[in-house]
Amino acid sequence: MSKLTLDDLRKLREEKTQEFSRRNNEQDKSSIIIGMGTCGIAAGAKETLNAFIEALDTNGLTNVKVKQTGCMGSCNVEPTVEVVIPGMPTVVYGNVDGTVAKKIVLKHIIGKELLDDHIQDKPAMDIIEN
Amino acid sequence: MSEQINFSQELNDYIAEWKDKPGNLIMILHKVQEEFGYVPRKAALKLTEMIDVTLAKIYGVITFYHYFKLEEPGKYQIQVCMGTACYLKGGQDIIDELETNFGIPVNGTSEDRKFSLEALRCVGCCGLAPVMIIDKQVYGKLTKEEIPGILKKYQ
Amino acid sequence: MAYNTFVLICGGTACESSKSDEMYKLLQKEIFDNNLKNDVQVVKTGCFGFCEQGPIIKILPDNTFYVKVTPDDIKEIVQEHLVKGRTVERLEYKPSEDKGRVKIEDIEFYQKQFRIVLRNCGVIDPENINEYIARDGYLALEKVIFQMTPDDIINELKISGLRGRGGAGFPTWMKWNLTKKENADQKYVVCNADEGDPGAYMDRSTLEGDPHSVLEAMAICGKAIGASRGFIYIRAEYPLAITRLEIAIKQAKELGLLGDNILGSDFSFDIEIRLGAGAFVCGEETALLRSIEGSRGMPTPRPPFPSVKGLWEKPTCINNVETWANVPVIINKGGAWFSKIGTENSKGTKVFALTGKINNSGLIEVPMGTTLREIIYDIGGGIINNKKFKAAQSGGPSGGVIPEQYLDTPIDYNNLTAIGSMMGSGGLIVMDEDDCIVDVVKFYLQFTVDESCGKCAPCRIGGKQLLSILDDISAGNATEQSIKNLKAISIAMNNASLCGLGQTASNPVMSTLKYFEDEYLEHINGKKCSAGKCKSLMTFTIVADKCIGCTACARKCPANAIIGTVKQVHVIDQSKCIKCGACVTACKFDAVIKG
Amino acid sequence: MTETMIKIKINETELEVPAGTSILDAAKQAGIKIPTLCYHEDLLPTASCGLCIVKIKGMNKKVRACATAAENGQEIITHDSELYNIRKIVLELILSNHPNECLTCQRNGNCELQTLAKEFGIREQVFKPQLKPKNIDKSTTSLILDRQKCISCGRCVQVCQNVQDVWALEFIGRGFNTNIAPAGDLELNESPCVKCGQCSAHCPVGAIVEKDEVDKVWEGLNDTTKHAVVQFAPAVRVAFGEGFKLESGEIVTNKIYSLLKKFGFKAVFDTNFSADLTIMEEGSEFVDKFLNNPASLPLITSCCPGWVDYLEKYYPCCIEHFSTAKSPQQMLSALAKTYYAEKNGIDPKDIFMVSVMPCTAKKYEISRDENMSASGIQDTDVVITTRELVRMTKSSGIIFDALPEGKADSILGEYTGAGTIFGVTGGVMEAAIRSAYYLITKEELSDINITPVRGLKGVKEAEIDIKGTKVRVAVAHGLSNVKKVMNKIKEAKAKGEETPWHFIEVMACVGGCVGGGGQPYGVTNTIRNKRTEGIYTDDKQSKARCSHHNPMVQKVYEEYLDHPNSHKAHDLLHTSYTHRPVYLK
Repeated sequence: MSKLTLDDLRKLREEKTQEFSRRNNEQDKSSIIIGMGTCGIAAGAKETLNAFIEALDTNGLTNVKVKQTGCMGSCNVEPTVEVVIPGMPTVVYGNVDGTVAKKIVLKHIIGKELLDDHIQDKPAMDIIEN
Repeated sequence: MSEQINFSQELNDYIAEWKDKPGNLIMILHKVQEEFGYVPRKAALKLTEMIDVTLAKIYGVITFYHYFKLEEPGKYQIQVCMGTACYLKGGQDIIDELETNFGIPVNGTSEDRKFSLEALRCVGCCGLAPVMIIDKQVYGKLTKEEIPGILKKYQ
Repeated sequence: MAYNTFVLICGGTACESSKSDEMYKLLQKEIFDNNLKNDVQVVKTGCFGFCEQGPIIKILPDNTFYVKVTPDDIKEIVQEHLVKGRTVERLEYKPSEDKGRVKIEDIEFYQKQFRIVLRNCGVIDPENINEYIARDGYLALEKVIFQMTPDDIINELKISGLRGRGGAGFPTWMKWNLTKKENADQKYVVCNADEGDPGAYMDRSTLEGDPHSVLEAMAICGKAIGASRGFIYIRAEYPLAITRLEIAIKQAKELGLLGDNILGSDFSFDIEIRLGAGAFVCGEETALLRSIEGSRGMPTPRPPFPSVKGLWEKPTCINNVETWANVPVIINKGGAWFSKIGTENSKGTKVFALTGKINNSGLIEVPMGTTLREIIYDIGGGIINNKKFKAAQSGGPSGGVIPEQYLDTPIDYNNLTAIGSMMGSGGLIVMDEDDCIVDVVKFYLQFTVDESCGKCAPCRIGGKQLLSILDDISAGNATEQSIKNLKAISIAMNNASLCGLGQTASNPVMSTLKYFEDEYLEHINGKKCSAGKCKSLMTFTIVADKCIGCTACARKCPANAIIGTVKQVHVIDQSKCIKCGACVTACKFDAVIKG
Repeated sequence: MTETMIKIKINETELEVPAGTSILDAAKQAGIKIPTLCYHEDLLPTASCGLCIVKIKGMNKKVRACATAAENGQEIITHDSELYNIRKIVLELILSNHPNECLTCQRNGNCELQTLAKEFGIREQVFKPQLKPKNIDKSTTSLILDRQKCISCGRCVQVCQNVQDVWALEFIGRGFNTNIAPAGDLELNESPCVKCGQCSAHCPVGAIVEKDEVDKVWEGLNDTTKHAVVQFAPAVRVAFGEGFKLESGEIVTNKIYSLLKKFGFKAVFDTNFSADLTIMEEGSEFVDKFLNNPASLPLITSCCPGWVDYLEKYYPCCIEHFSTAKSPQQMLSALAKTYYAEKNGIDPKDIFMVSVMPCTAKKYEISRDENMSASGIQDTDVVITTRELVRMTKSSGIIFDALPEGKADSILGEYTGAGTIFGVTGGVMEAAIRSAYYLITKEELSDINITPVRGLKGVKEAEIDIKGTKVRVAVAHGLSNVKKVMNKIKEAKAKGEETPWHFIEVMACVGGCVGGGGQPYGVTNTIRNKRTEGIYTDDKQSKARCSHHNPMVQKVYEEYLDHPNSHKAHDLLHTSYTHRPVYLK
């Protein structure tokens, strides 16, 4: 990649901000965001990630993106996973192991039904966005 | 100082890259330990020539920082977190169990050289306290009753 | 089948005890009765944390938040909200009578967590610089390079009131300004990422979740003080954070956001990573600098301060991760905006690692001035198993305990210091009635003794002596003179130790003696440990009435200390007992008592 | 350069000091002593003991007086009841970490910790003893390292690393278990240690001391089958008096002669004699090279055993430049067991040769290789340091002040001013120039005071004009300074260039032997200067001031050695060197 000038950076930011905001509009992007901090990984987030990818593959869900992010703060229920699916509320699930991951794919993504036992909600509102 | 110790190409390259940077010693020792699992005396002696530093300084540094080891560790390295959360939730019991019932001394190695045991400051998984790590695999919310089963996996 | 409405009801411990389970069943029944079972799903969630207002029901996607719901309200919620689509206004959360109902985003609880430092953690992909850029990343750097003078930058920080988040809370702008004022051919910017307090991991999470915020802030500092090189000193025990930082530095360099002539300007700034190697004392800034220089991390006297003579004797500005992470936001939103958050003397937010005997252990970010009660009970969900709160330890091994009477003190630098603790880096460990104060203090002293560099006599020997006296107390071998000695040594260490580690090592002792002297005296005079943690002070006895002579305890005893034959009452030989407690677990008749 | 002066107030006394003065020094100027255990004038402040804390008005934290520069307008409190209490507790803590072995400790009576405990009136052990395990290193012939007694002040480490650049000692380990030790659990004799003993001279307590061999001396004196002979070095005569409350630099040569006689030595010789002899040998060696083989220059002096050890370990490439002349101590012992023995019909085996040296490395020199046994048996039997001789005197019942002025025994007791200045840095060079000038030109130097090579500057250079020929010389003392000179030689050699100097004098210890590792405690530059002054006074007062004017040296050549660098002189007075590994393991 070449070095940015000020204008390049501004253009890039605009472009990426739009891309990013679409994530929150829940319209066309379905995604699974996995907390991959040390605690998440320690609690098995890598297996969770693999389980998601496998389950999405098995069910032919090609439009759901799997992403990683840092620690979401709810360390006592790691691994934590945020599931963004159009038409469904965005929720954070806790204690998501491989089995739960499969269940999320089947129930939440395909069945459009929340999973009782693992909802953590979003821990906090983000002041920066307001 | 009979025969010299061999460094891998990667390590030699790394040392060459860092040779003239001030404050390189700790970074280079990390790399040496990454290669050997500890810092062998012969490696330290070799470094004295490669980066023009005294052996006394190298040992002063190695023995100051608990991350560096002078002895070859066991085949599997067990780390038990002794951060406050883990301590409050029974980290010491885990260590006691490993020491008394499995003969793995803290900061030492079992007689069969299979396991080394270290108490760590804080692994940063306080939500999973108490935590034990064997070769990067984390066992959280551990009870001492689970230990025999876990160690069996490494036999 | 697809639901279109979701009713979330809190299943946390506190709400559960307020009949949320009963309400969950009622909700299902009502929904079934109203033929809504195909449209509405009822979900029992983890704790919302907002227990003060519980039980809570949240309805999605409408985002309606009902508080203090009782079983009697369920019918109305289903009828009004779910059937007719009208919110039940009387149940909506109102912060105060005159303000009326508020939107969910404005609910106080969510404002209790207030994310500046952790703004991107859990939101962006830390390994992708574009996501950081999408969230106003490097906007502040752009601003300082093209629109601000060094004085403007420092002034903005001054207005913000930001203080160092690493421990003592030194005003950040002053640190920058002192370094800026020095004349030197080379200056350095250093990030202290040697987070080492046991039970604290704020910085690790920040670096793992949002590494660019630190890089950007360091570059901003470089511009402000006239430095072109930065170092991040990070614990080798944080491999993931190191990897993420390496990726972030590489990506920023590729885009020219670090390196020579950033964004085509004449400002150049580069960052290198240096690894720690397991020495807590290297969190102390002079020791940290010696460690970057490749030496034993032994502190040196201050003055001269690093701002005058730091890394390789050059003026150096050091801040910790959390402090850095605040900087881009302050530049973007202005110091004035930042200074509105927090208290008179402590602005902004503080990230805490909330651990110990707490239901929702985790990482939280709250505005300065939040009370401990809010943190523990509202956000943390209270004490595990509803045990009684005993104390919270803040500031790690350099801090002190906060007893129950100060639960409502707004947490800020000055208040914590006033009650004998300190902000420290943000470890907040909750202790309950089962924790023994002497035992906990011993834990901290063991830590400081292990981590003392050994250079200065007050810390090296004083710490060892404190620990030995505490050992005596927990073994029942102490006298009231021991308390006098604890105090005398603490004063000497506090005044005569060379660095922060030694100067504060006795804080846990001093603060617990202040609030829990009775507990010490109980150990010393009563030879008793009520919490049952100090083994030497415990005795195990078998209650004759309850013992049926099953021999289970005798068979389990590893020391052969239990005498008795089948169907005879058993007795424990106290001289042989090693106080392991195996007999208590073995006895099915509660005949063995510990006391 | 004019010094900026600043105004400060210490305990209500106003004073002016140069900017940059530490609070400790400023207080001293105000007549106030702030206690400290780790600070030493020779070294950078380590700020480890914590005793010198003081208060500065307007500052929250107390600062260390040793490491903090006073600033203009400061109001400083050095003593009040709070500071007294804190210092006392810190002292009690240090005592709890130090064995209660004062009565059997070599430093009993001159231990800095003991003195402070006495001054603070500490009457009981308040805190439980917290001792490190006993761990004594007796591996070298010179020094004993008792780690349990170490208070971790760091003086020895600093002197070993920064002043001497030897790096035998380092802080090993961390926290309470920090030890002073060579790298990797080695003992001192397996380490780079050159036995210079500066660690022992700087240690405030009894953690590093010279190996005490006074008993061995008494044993030899009591052995009726032995003929006990003694010599003492130039630097001893200007420092020995300090053990008896005399001023540093006071010359007590004649009293030492009679003291040693009283002990029962059959012959009392003076190392100054063999210093003159050394000049004849080394000077001739230089003149020969200078005139006949200038390419083999520079010539480097070799009378300092710490330096010899250092060179063999670190500069094997320069062995060829090293003078083969032995040190004066070894020359005299070799002659005592050959020339003196033959002349008096004594079997060399029956001679018990003792030397009194300002140096701990001399204890090592006597058995370093077979060349030290030129007489067929070990030439020097026992070396004791100045400090040991002080103790020996005190235990003998002899009142030093009351001793009469004595005389050394002929022939090996006569010396010139050139011999005596061997005790200071630059002295060997000056003595050599005085004679080399004569040896080259057969004329006497008009002014024999070669002042450019005198003084405490780390590296001194001079150009001596010998009838139109320039001789470039360098003098270095303190091994870290020596290193600078040696590296230049090494560099020039590697490039095949001419080395910057023809003749180089090296002394391992700062100030030369007057500042030796075996000299009385408490050395500072002030004391080094006083002792040095004593040495030059002795030089000035001497009848003859050039080695080639020493009639007894000439006599020995006539009677026994033939001429300088003769075959016999080579057998007895010269040695060889070999490359030694820095670490034995």
